[in-house]
Amino acid sequence: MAGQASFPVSIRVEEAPFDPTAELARLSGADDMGAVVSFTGLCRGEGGRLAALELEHYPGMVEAELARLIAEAGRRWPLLAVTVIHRHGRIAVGEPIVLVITASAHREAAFSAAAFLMDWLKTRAPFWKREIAADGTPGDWIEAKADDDAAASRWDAPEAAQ
Amino acid sequence: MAGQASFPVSIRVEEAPFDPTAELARLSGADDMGAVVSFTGLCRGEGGRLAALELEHYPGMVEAELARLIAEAGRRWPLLAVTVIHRHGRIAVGEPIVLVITASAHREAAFSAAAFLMDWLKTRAPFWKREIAADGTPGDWIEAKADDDAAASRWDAPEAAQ
Amino acid sequence: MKVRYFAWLRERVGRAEEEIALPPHIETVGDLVGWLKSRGPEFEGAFENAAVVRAALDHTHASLDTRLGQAQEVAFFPPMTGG
Amino acid sequence: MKVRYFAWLRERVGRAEEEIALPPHIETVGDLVGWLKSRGPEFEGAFENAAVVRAALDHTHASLDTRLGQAQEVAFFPPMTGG
Repeated sequence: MAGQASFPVSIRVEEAPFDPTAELARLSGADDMGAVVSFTGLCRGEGGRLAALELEHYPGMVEAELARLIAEAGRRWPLLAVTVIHRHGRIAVGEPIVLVITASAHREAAFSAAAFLMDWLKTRAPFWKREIAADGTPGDWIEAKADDDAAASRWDAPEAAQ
Repeated sequence: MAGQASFPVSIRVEEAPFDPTAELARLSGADDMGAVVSFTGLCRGEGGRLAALELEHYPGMVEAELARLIAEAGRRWPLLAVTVIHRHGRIAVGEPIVLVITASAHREAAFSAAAFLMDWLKTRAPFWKREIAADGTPGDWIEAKADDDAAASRWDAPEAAQ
Repeated sequence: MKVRYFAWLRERVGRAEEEIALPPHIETVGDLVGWLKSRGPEFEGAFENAAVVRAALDHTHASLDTRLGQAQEVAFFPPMTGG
Repeated sequence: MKVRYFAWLRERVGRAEEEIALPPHIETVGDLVGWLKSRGPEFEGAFENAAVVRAALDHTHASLDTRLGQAQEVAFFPPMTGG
């Protein structure tokens, strides 16, 4: 998991809302950039039950861990650029929480790398979510899901990197 | 493959360049929209060899086939919205050719549906590409790739749809 | 019946579309291909490799043994290369 | 050594971080957890279920048998729920 990526990488961990479309526009296409995949994760309202999520994070480690995940993605797929933006603090229903953008020559690498980054980010990047109910009351910390562990572990075997 | 999708669908087949970021912004987040995946396919220059691609299409059938693919995706995954935009005519190196956006409550459905739509679009939507060399000379029609057939066929078995 | 041709099939047959009166006993897409090939060397050449010819009836993918039925439009084209 | 706590672990131990002087014979993350649990009921409670406690040494994920070595900072937290 050590090492630097050999392509342009943008990592931002910030409190302010971001605009996924502006981030996508920032990516200038290289001659061989044939495929760009973006994933935007948004705060769901759970049928009106929630007003927001509150995200705690571990400053310093988050950035280091995201850089490691991106470097690992770069070893598995021929990437041309990666952007990861993750918010912390209070995130209202409907607002974006996380954005992952991957660029490659071909679609398979871009799709796989984006899915890989999201799966590993969910289980490895030090963020913790707490629910804020519709009436503003802080609620429970969200528990990690077995589904997310399963999604992350499908990338464990080196042969899964195809 | 018959039937209508039960979620908002936008299909556009047009000659003018489009802005992927503006299309992404058009998607208004429903309360339960937790995941949005976009795929943008761009015209590669193949190391300076090409100036553009020229795309021929079958008007009428393209729209009908894309609607069928989207309806099929809607039967396989719980989607909240799908956008597909595909250009025809001359597309310069660096310009977007195709955009697929899928929205769902969770990331797995959004990722799978976007990959499925691209794989099936490549082998089923009636478009044909011809190369335009860097000096402007029309070149060969691009041949269909066995890789694309393989990518499409991984979705054949109903059990592959999760 | 309207017949349309796309991409290199269009170039080889030298036209984008035409109206044809279906001769009797032409019941399937494959029958139609066989009859088209009898119309001249440009059709013989365009359809010589059946493995790389795709067909659609009224905007829906069809195979060689699909029956023409009441279709208004049949189209022939190479394997698709969009996206 | 700086020890940091996050999310419900932070709430249960009642502090976000502290400086501790490592007692002798504390060589691994697991040794440190054992020692922390001896400091009082809030630590005993926070660390009672080892299966849901994660650790990092100097911003890198670690396990219970990772040696503390020269690490400047150790952090304890629940399984992550970002994204």
